[in-house]
Amino acid sequence: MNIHEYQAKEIFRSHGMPVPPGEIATSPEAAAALAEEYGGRVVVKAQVHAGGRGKAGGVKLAAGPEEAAEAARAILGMQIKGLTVHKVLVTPAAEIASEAYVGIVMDRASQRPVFMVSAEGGIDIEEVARENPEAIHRQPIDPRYGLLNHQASRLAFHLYDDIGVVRQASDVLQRLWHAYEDSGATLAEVNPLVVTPDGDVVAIDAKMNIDDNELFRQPDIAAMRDEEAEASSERRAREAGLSYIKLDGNVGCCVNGAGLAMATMDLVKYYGGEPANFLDIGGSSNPDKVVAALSIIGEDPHVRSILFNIFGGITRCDDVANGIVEATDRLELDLPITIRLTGTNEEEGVAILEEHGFQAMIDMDEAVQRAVGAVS
Amino acid sequence: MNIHEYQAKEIFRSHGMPVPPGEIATSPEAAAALAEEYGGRVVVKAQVHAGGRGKAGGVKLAAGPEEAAEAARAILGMQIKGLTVHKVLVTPAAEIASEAYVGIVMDRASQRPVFMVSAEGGIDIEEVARENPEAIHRQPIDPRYGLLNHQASRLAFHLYDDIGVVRQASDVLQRLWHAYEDSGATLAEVNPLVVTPDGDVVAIDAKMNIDDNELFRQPDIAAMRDEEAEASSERRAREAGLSYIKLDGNVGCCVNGAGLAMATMDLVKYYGGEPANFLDIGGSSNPDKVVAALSIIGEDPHVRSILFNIFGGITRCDDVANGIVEATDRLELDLPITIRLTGTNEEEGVAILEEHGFQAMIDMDEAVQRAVGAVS
Amino acid sequence: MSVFIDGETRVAVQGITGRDGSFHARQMIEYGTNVVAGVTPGKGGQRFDDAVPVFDTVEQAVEETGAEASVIFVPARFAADAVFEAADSGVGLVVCITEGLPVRDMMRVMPYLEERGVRLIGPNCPGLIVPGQAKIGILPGQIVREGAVGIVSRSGTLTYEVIHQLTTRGVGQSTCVGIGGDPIIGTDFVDCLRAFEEDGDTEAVVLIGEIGGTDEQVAARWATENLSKPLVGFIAGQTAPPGRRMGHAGAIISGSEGTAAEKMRTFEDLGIAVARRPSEIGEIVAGWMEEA
Amino acid sequence: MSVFIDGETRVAVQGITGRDGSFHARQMIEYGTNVVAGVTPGKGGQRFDDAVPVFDTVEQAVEETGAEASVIFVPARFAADAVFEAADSGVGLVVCITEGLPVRDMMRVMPYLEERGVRLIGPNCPGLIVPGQAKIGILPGQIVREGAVGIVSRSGTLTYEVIHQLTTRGVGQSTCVGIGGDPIIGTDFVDCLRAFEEDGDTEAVVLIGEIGGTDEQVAARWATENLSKPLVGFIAGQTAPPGRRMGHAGAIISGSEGTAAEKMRTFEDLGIAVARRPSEIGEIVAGWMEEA
Repeated sequence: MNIHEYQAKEIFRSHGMPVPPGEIATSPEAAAALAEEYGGRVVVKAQVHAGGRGKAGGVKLAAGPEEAAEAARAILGMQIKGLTVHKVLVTPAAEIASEAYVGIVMDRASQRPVFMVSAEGGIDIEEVARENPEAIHRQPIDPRYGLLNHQASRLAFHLYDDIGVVRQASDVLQRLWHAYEDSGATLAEVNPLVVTPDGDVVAIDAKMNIDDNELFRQPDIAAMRDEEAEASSERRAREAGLSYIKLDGNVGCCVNGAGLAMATMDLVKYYGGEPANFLDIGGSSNPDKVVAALSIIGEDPHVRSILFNIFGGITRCDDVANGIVEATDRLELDLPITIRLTGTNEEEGVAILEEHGFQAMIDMDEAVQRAVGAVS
Repeated sequence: MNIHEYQAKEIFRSHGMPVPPGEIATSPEAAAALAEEYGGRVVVKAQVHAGGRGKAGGVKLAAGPEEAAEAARAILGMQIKGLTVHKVLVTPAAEIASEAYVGIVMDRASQRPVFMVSAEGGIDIEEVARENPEAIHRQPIDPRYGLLNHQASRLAFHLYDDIGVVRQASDVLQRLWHAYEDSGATLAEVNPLVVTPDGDVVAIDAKMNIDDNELFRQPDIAAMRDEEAEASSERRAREAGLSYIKLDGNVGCCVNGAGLAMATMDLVKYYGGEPANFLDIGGSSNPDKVVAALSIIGEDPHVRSILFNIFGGITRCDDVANGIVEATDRLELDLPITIRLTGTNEEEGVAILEEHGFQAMIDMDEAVQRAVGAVS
Repeated sequence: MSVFIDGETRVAVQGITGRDGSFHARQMIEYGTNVVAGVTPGKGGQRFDDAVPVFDTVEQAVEETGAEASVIFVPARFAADAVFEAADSGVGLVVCITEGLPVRDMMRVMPYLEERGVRLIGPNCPGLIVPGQAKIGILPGQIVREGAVGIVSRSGTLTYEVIHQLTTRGVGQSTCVGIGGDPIIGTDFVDCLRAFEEDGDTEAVVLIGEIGGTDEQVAARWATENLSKPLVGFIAGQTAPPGRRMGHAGAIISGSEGTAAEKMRTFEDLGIAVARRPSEIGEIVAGWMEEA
Repeated sequence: MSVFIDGETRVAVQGITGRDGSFHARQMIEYGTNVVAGVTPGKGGQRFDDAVPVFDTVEQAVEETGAEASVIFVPARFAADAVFEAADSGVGLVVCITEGLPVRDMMRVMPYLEERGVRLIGPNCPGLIVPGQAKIGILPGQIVREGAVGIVSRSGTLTYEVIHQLTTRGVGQSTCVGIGGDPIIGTDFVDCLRAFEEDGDTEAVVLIGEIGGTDEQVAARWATENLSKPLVGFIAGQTAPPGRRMGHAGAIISGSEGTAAEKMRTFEDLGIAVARRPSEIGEIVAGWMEEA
């Protein structure tokens, strides 16, 4: 789960990290009031689940309340990588002597968290990784030990020379580690970590991703989910226990199993179509899920054709067939539906569908071709 | 460091363990008042750093306030293994359906903590270990992982059959683990862990030893030290940074290094004497330490002869000689002093001593024999 | 011969009295798997379906029945502890079907298993099946057929689809292993390729990958140097957008890493066959088997 | 030959600018130890006594000077981290002189070292000395003499006493190792006996134990089966009362376990010589050396 910068900063603060003050505004007036309150220069930053905010014009420096209102006006409602900005963070502008990058990612290959720090901060770290990989120092963390003090110190010595700054930075890295670990994060980063002209270390940006599978034990973080930032169809799917991602095509896909769902999308594309979505109804044969799935797909105005691809293993084909019959009864859909159904209780499933005027297919390639062809 | 039962119970309580109420009394009246407050039967328990309290008569059941006062009167001031009881714990008597033993010890051989549980609780566990070792189930703990849930559950299944009781006991074991781990304990035990007739699991006794080396990071526990329970000479030695243990003999020993101090005591015994103490002045040559050491030994009324055994390595013999001169100047001791001094700056040390009328010896055996012979 | 298990392997089912556990325990037994014990704390002493003894702990199950492998059907929040328990009990193979395990739990589990030399398959996987002999997990027994193709896959139903394609063409399987769709898993592609290389019953191998991570590339490189048997790969998620988790926790393209295109290119660059459609896997493998 | 170190061993001193660290670094250098680096965070770039380069981290020290061993003189609360740091830096031997390390820290340190194959001597120990070649730690160089007796001991000054007894009798030492007086230590008696057994320069071995634990008994049993060289033991603390910590954190008799009498009896039962007095060690060993 993505959380916003201001939410990550709340978590950082609760772990004692040096984070400047800042509050959320949803209107230019509110932004101006915050700028007034802080005095001096402020930064107005789009809160949106997309990278590259700065380049997209989503981060603006303002000399005072008036400019802050102006900046908020420009940013609120802006689209960044397809996502609408609903909130801005208003925060005092920091004096900057140097900028560094510090981050922790869950590394799949080594199966452990890895710290990364670079004295080249404030810029796109993936670019640094590509063009100047030596500038990034990595420290794998043994999850049974956490970040050891000497490791924090070693990372800090890679960034700074002054022992006072090194000590502060080591402390920040330790706190960042605890924020990462205690939150069940898969990513936590500060870019840039700033040293002020007075020699103070401050985290002026914050980014965290949380492992979805952790949310059951992180109710405070689960409550940070920004439903406004989700497509409403994705929110409904999540609430119905479906795994759904909206795409831009016109062939709606309803599949059991994530791998088969991806392969189905790929096959739609292979046969000249464009998938409208990823949708995994999971292993359950619960007709309510089929109803929810069909209703979500049906409400996408771009969808011109709907494809079911069900491979009955644990899922029984007759159950899914009943679900489809029930769902199409309840919903009034005026779209062509192609159904591919095979595996456990295939014959019973096909019989149920045929009884209700549906034609069921056995072969995946043929079904996909027909669904693509059904787009008029 | 030893802490009392009531202190261990405070720690247990702070970790959410089910511990019955209880308060300390230092007079029969106070004990009666507590019994009045709790109502019903109470147990009056000597708080003293010695095992075998029960056998020594230090634990008494009382039907009400009057009997509680009587019990406190009998116990307060009692000597148990040479230690005077200054405090009793008054606690409501529990209804007991079954008694078990659960404990965690730091196991030197495996270099990890080991859980031990036995369904034979309420009795001397060392006796069980000797006579019926199979009745004790052991679970080594990987300190990097702590007590895993299935380990707690497995231990609980060794004690109980009822799944409700097993779940409670697993939870108690987890909390005991955290109490042990967070306190820097080397031992934590509950003997007995009781199941009441209603099926509740309750820790009606508590014992903890804390690693002395942990105390710097455990100020709350360090503050639990019962100075009243220490011999006053040992308290003074501790405050002076000396390692001192009072014994029953009459040859006072002042040695640098713990191993050499023990070997010196042994040699006193070997040559027919009885050591009055263990005393390690450490590696320092600080004359203040020598003064403190000599004063503590000198105040022991049993001491008839004082033996210095100094092997100069880091410690310089001349420094120690100066300390002895200074100490005997400051203190007026009317006891024979035998000094063995060898190693770094031996000649200078011997010269200083001889200047001040002391005779210094080189050979350890000879010095010990002379010190033993000096006991008149 | 077969990979990791065979018809003799003595299996304990953790969570045997739960909804999923009981259903799949029956399916496994019906398929011929040697299910010797079930484990549900508090139900020790009972018998599952009047036949399989149930124990309170895996340790007891191993002591009493000599179980060598365990399969886990307990809810996500208890699953990591179930793996720890299995690892402590003396079984050599743990198959964790449960999905939704926190990554943080898995990072602690993995070194624990390694220290004890215990193999984990999963989590979030369908398990494995040796056609005609045994299955541990949830792979549907009716779609497989005895034969000589080893299959290793990160997905569930997509694997069934591929097995089905092969079986329909008359091409049987030696062992099919679903290694799971999570970012941190026990047995990986390379472990399975190595096992297939050593398995006398396996003549060709199918690898079904998906977006996310670089395991497919690592496996392809390993295969180039170490696998003497023909290999075909398939990568799901060519149309997946970056940064979104496609169902499986591990199926996410991070930055430029983990795209299907990159994975397929690695296979092609190394001269390994890559199927464009699931059905093409069947075509390719059937071709090899006819030649042989 | 010698045990664990020799005159060539490149040594880094952690805490070289501290009071104890600087004093003993000078002593080591004076004795001939190859001290190549010091480490004090924040003092990187300086030179200790205008000679030894100081680094901010052990890692830098190892990279720049090729240090193979490190010796730790930092305060107790930082000492465990100093050991972790040394273990991560690539040195093969860590000697921790610091006393007062919490047992809890040591229990986490030990498996970390084991995974990396790093030898720890100590904590709370005087270190080791190879007479005429090198010393790491605080053993006084002036009392030793080159020779053929290996000494391993849990104590400090008692070891000096024994070395002195031998030297005075003209009996030199091959290597003397103080393994430390804590309940949890790295290198133990058996490790040292094994090293002495393999060391061509060692002809006889002295083991100096004390009350607490069962390491001496374990060592005696090991020696009976594996040590071909004559061994004499000495156990301090025959007059120690039970339940009291005699200075060393590890010197405590728990219940009936760890008494000097029990340890001495084990030696006797196994036919190993036990000295009653420190000076008897010298007598026994001198007797052996004359025979040889």
